[in-house]
Amino acid sequence: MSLLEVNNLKVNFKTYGGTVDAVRGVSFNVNHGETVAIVGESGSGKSVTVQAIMGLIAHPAGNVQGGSIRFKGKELLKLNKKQMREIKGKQMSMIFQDSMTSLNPTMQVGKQISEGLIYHQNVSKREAKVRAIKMLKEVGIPNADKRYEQYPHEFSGGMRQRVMIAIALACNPDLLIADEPTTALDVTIQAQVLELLQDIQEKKDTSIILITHDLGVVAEGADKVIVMYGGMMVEKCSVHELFFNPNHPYTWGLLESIPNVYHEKKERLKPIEGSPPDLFSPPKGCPFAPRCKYAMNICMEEVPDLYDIAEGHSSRCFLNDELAPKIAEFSDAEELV
Amino acid sequence: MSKEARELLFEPVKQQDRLSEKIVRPSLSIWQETAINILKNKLALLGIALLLIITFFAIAGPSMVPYSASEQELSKNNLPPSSEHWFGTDDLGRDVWARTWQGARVSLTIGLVAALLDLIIGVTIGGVSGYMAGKGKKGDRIDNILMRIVEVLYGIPYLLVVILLMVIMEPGMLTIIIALSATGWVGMARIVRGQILQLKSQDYVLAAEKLGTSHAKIIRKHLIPNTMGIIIVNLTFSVPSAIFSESFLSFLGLGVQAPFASWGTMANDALGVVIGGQWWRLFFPALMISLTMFAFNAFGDGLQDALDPKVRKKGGK
Amino acid sequence: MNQGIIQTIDIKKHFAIGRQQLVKSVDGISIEIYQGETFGLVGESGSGKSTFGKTIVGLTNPTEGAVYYEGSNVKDLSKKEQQRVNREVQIIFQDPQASLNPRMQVGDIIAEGIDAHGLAKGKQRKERIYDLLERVGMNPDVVKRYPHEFSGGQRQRIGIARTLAVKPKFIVADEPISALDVSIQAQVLNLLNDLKDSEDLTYLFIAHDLSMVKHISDRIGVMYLGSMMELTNSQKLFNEPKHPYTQALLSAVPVPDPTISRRDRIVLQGDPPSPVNPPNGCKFRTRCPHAMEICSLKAPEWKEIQSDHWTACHLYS
Amino acid sequence: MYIIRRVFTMLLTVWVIATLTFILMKLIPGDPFSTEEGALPEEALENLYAKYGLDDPLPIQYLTYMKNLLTFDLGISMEGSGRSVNDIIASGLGASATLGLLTLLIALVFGVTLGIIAALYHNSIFDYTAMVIATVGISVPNFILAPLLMKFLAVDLQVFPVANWGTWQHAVLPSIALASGPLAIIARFVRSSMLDVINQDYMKTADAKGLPTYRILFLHGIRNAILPVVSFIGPLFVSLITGTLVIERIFSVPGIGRYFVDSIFNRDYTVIMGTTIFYSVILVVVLFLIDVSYRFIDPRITLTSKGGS
Amino acid sequence: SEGENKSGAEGSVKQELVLNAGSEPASLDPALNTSVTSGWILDHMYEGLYTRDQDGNITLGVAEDVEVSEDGTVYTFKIKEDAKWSDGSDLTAEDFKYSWERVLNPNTGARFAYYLFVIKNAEAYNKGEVSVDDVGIKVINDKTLEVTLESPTAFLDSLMTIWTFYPVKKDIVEGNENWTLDAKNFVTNGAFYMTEWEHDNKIILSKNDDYYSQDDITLKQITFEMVDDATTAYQLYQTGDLDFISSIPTDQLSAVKDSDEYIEFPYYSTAMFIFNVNKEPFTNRKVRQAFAMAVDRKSLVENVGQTGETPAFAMVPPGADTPDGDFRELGGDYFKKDYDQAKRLIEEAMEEEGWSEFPEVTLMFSTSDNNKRYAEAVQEMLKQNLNIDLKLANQEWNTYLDTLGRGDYQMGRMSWTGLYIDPAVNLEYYLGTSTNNRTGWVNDQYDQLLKDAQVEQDIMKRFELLHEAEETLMTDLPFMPLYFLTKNYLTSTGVKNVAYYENRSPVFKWAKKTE
Ligand SMILES: Nc1ncnc2c1ncn2[C@@H]1O[C@H](COP(=O)(O)OP(=O)(O)OP(=O)(O)O)[C@@H](O)[C@H]1O
Ligand SMILES: Nc1ncnc2c1ncn2[C@@H]1O[C@H](COP(=O)(O)OP(=O)(O)OP(=O)(O)O)[C@@H](O)[C@H]1O
Ligand SMILES: [Mg+2]
Ligand SMILES: [Mg+2]
Repeated sequence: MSLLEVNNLKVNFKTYGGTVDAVRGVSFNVNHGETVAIVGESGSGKSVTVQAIMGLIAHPAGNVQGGSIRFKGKELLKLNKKQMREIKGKQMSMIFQDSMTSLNPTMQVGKQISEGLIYHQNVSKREAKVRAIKMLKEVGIPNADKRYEQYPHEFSGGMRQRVMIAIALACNPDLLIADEPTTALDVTIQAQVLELLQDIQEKKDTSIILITHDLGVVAEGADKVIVMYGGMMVEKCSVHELFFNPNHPYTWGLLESIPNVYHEKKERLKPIEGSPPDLFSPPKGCPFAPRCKYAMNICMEEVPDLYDIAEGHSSRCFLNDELAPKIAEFSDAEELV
Repeated sequence: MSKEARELLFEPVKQQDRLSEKIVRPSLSIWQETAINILKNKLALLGIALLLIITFFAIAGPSMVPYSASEQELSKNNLPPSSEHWFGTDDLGRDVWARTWQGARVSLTIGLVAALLDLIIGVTIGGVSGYMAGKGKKGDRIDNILMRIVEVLYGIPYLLVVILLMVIMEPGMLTIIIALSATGWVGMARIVRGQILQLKSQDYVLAAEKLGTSHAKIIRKHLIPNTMGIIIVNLTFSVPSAIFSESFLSFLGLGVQAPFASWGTMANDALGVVIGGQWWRLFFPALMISLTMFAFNAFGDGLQDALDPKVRKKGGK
Repeated sequence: MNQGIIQTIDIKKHFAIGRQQLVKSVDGISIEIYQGETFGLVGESGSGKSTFGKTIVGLTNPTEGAVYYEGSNVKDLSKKEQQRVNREVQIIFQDPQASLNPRMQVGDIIAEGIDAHGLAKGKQRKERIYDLLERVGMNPDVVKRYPHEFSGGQRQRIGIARTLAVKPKFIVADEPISALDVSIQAQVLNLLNDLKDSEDLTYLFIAHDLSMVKHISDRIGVMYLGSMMELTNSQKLFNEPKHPYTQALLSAVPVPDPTISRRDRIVLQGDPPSPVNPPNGCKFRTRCPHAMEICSLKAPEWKEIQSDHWTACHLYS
Repeated sequence: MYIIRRVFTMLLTVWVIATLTFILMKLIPGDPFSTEEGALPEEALENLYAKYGLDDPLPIQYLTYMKNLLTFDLGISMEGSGRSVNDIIASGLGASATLGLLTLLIALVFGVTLGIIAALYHNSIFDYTAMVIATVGISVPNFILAPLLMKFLAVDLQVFPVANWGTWQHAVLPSIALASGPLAIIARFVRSSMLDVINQDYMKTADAKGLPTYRILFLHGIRNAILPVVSFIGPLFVSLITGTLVIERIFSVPGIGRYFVDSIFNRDYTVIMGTTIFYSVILVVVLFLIDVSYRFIDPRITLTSKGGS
Repeated sequence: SEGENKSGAEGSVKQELVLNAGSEPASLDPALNTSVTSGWILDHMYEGLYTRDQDGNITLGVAEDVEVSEDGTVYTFKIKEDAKWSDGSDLTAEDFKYSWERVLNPNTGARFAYYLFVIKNAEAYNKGEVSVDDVGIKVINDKTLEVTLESPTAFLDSLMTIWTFYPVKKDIVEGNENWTLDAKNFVTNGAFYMTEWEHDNKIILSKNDDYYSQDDITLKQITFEMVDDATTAYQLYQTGDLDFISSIPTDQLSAVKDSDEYIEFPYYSTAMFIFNVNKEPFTNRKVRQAFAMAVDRKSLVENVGQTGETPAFAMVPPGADTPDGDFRELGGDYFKKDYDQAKRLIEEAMEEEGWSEFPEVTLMFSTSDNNKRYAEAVQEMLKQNLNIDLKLANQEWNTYLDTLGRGDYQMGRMSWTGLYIDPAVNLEYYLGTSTNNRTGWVNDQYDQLLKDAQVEQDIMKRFELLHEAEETLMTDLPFMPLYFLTKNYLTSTGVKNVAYYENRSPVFKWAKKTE
């Protein structure tokens, strides 16, 4: 049994402007000790997906419309607040994307770490403080005793992000959801943090869901990858497949956008043309179709199903249909090296 | 579906069909949007409707009965509500209905004027003070001076000011307004200042400063709008408190003189009957004050939601 | 490259925390940024990059040291001149969400600088807004929408448009792309590059993603614990990094290729020291694989070891 | 250094208030010796003026007063009782302050709770109920509420004593009557700013830690939403602990509230000055503390340019 | 006497009463006090040479006997042998001399010193013109006091019941400048002495066992609460926390009027509107008369006042006894309600003065709910009966007095209570030299009549002069009387033997509780 099984998750938000279908059917599972990366367009529903798993979708505006989320066999969507509290923070914790606003500006940073410990692990205040300071040190924050007492606005962007990580790691969760945990970190600290995550993963068999834009991080740390676009999961595969056998045109676009440190030439970057879909009135067909170089008539009309490409690799693209014209395979992969 | 048709579906699309990106939301100015959002907010509508009804009666109410607000019939005093006197009569045999609606004119005017004063003087002083605090020596000084003025106004016994006004001015609406404007706004000023102190470290304020936006404009465009919720809440309080201040001032001789009534003076006059049987003399003016307050509150809440683009998007049902 | 548009002389910025303790966020940086270049700034998180950037644009006053703009000390300029400098030296904030007033419409946000400096009015103003939006690749229809209705990348572009509106000459871009997905990162970088050419801009570009920094920068500076460690053109920095910290930094760059994971990284030993009491001598010595005796005795000199290649390390003295 | 400067400005403020009050007080007509029983003959008045030093020219009176003030001598009431102002304040402050603090406590505890509930269940029946309670609390002023409470709870149900002072039961009704308004205002303020706070990301973070709702609201929410309440509470606190005329009168509480008003009606100059100075000293100190507390509540707030670096 | 033969049941009743003094007494120094409520407490603590018995008749108090000289200017008082202070010491003539001279001493600043001006050289001493030795108060021996008056004073007995004539003990007064601030400093010579004073809260008096007629005193203790608010006091009365209240909320009156706890008692006081005879339109006497006639006083007291006031058509209230009967009854009404006549008078006046339009009139009153109600009612009456639009304006008391004093008014409300009962007290209000006369009306004939009355030794003649004076006043009408006041009280059914007076609060000296 997987630690986490997400099936056909749908989330929408009711607003004056209409209903936003932020997540439109996402399914994946996370095994023990496994790292699943989620990549994709900004606004594609990555954060909403993981927030739904944590039970953080704000009612009544936000609604988990359907699907199921099973954690250790328990259906999370059916749990009440109190049962959910037993899981949140303790067995499952989350590093939030925006460390700037996700820390309480009026609470000492250290307290924000230790409060979860006090609540979940029943440790004394003093003990919690000791452990919180240790956590701060582990994520590479110097002078941790002093920093414990400081407020978020006195921290640099990267330090705040590390505080978020410390909060999430404090209670040794079974599942760690990391929503862009290293965007504000320099590479050495990023490496340190990623190593820390891996250490914990190895020691405690922790599973990780890792949302990131940095394909380098994906390449180094993830086992499986989910690619999202317009609220949908467009591709799901192993890391190796992502880089060597990407199937979805959006994934191609992503990979093409990356500049390479080891390239001498200063060419123009190649972003994907056009802009992401308006989620108030999402396109009828494939969400990526309007920007897709290979779009076909059907792409504008119907949402493609997931096509199985290989073992553990599926893709939501009509190009895989037998009727579709054959496109020259995405060929830049080697170029990356 | 035929095979051909199906194959056709798999033809690549032409370029021009593709750029489907368009903005579906109509473009509205802030005010249009606010107005629409208020109209979408049931609570705000309720507030507006109530205010309209009260205003309507304030205008037409007194003439709906054959008695004037000042006409006495001493032998018919303290009568309970009946088909003859809808709201009963008071201790001098005057028709409470007529007096209630005639009093509405005074009280509503005073309430609105007070709210306006609060908004204009209080918000400005509070805004400037809060924003300038910490802006160098000069800024500190401005904040310091303004806040000391506020303190002085708090500190000087209001009654002395009122008595002085009584000596130098004719009683009447204008005098009341002057008396209210002397100190009515200080609470607002302090609250706004507190909010602005908290807000001004936001990045968007820094950004505006960097772009060279003037202090006044930063206060007006960035800080005040973002503290509007609290300002609105505070404004809704200034209405009833002004209504009662008016009755206090009138009692002292500053305000509208008898036989003209206001809700405040009616409530005041009827205080003694709270425990007596003549509930109607207190009940109706108090009810009107409560309804007005409720209307302002409801409208205020709606306005607060309507002014906040985020809440607006999240939207109440 | 022509003359330096910005020059910093021994800039220091210390924050007081608690009683008598100082965080030496920036601890003596002297660099020159040339007209028309993109100066990349990388370094350990918390090493003072943002603080340095804010000091250059005048959002915070340096504790010590001076900033020269186009050859003259900004402090010594006349009020009017300072205003001009203030306009010409701009910053793009790290967090676009926080730097856009949630209650203002995009059009007004962009026009903020235009209005502040009276650069255009009426129809002209409108045209300028449209023009700016187009220039950052956005649909002019969005002027009436609110910041939270946009994706991160779009918000960042709104921020850029707002900055461009005042016709700056020098822009500090503080991690402008770190929150964006790669595709949008690419869009923004392209945009910045295009603008640099069309508007004759100079950038100080702060980022962590070395591949992006390398892509956009002409020269790159590396910071560690409030001090500059190495500075040279981007090719050289990546090809022959001199300072041990730079070497460690480069070795840690993750590569988007699963087959070459776990390369030989230079893993830095020990904990990062605190800017409250940084190590004496060379600040990096506590974690430096090549640390020597002298490193703890004497702070290495900041000097040009090759033409256009500066570093502060005893290995090269 | 900052503290010294602040203390100096505080003293200055009190001095300005005292001086302006002195001027105003002398500007208004009347003197302390007119009685309801009829006008006094000239001679009698002259004797009284001499006794209380009112025959000196105004500047001299002012200087004498200020000089005495330096020795904390607030003078003697001119009503004829011979009570010193210090004594009047000292003997009434206990009751007034007790009542004031109790009131504040009630207003804060219930106001904040009500506000949080309203915000938490925004636009639901709870929100509306809280709004109605707040509306009533504000539009029914305490001078109407007080007799009602007295009638129902004291006379009819005999749960609490009608009036007077002594036991804790005596304090219940007056503090409820006094608290209703502030309670309502606090509730509305908390609701309004809490609505903002609840939508903030850090509330989600707290939720994600699996903390119970009350902890999230009270530990994370309140501190970020309390600022307007704190701003509001300063002057309220001062006016509460220095006594409130109406409620003290209605419930016959032996506080100092009435002296603030009666002294003016009676032209009891020394008591006017004394109560005003007493009030303003507390005022400036409390407002200063409120200013200081801003920083503790929200560490991002800088009040002076000296604050940051 | 009755007090001694208590039955068993009566004995078990605690002889303690709780009364309401309204507010903290401004001063309980008899020399300084000016307020009636403080005077009420003082009445229970002190006793003068004259006092009143249970029925309100003036009798000798601590004086046993008084001899009046032939010319009526020298009074020799013999003080009761057993008159003592509450500390057991003897009450002596010296005590009175000391107390009265203290009142007159300019440094004391006694506001009511002028009540003592009937004593020879008292006024001069108070003005600092002569020395204290010239004042006509002489100690003959320990228990004999000789008082020389300026001129014969027929109402001296009545006058001397005022608290200003109460004795205070020298060593106490001299011993502590602030002796009136603390209960334990009070040494009194009346039926009670003070045992506790919680400022702004309550005063407790206990029976004085050294009082010369202590056998007549049943009560052990009287507590004066200080409940300011009439409604609250009423509620406290309802719950039994107060045994007696003297101010019943108007709106409660109808509810209690029929109960046997309710007592209405005339009060020696006149409520009136005074006219400024120097300001149009009241420069014309006909206007003043017309105004007086156009008000329906009966309707006013029945519907507005509701407390049993009597309509007033003259200045002197009922209650002043003369050998022929009540002064008021003898004098009768000087005018009556007559709307037609009033209208006619106005027309005539307008013609005489050449007004094409009746001048605007503002009625001023000092701030109070009751004053406002009356003013509003009169406003409406004048509107209906004379078609005159009266404007109303009120001012806070001190400002009001100032405004009136400056003559900056047309018509104002005043009331006047005689501190002792004598028609002269009321009529002197309108003396040309009176500081209270703010009407600007000066009539030499009137002044002369009153002057004559003051020195007139023949009581009958004196009252004649006073009647004549009142007639003069009422012909000119510089004011219009409204009503004579009435006090109403609620006294617990169990409380007996309360003495109700016409110009003072009831005295509970002889009261006892039976249930
Ligand atoms: N509370 C909400 N109300 C309305 N719409 C929402 C809400 N939260 C998220 N959305 C919308 O849902 C969509 C998905 O958002 P989400 O935060 O999951 O994106 P993301 O993939 O995490 O993007 P990024 O990489 O920029 O973080 C967005 O279009 C967003 O506007
Ligand atoms: N307002 C402040 N008060 C106290 N310390 C501060 C303040 N602002 C910044 N600092 C401290 O200054 C140091 C440098 O911060 P800065 O934000 O410049 O780092 P940075 O290089 O931008 O890091 P990052 O890459 O993580 O954003 C940090 O140690 C930080 O804690
Ligand atoms: Mg996200
Ligand atoms: Mg930074």
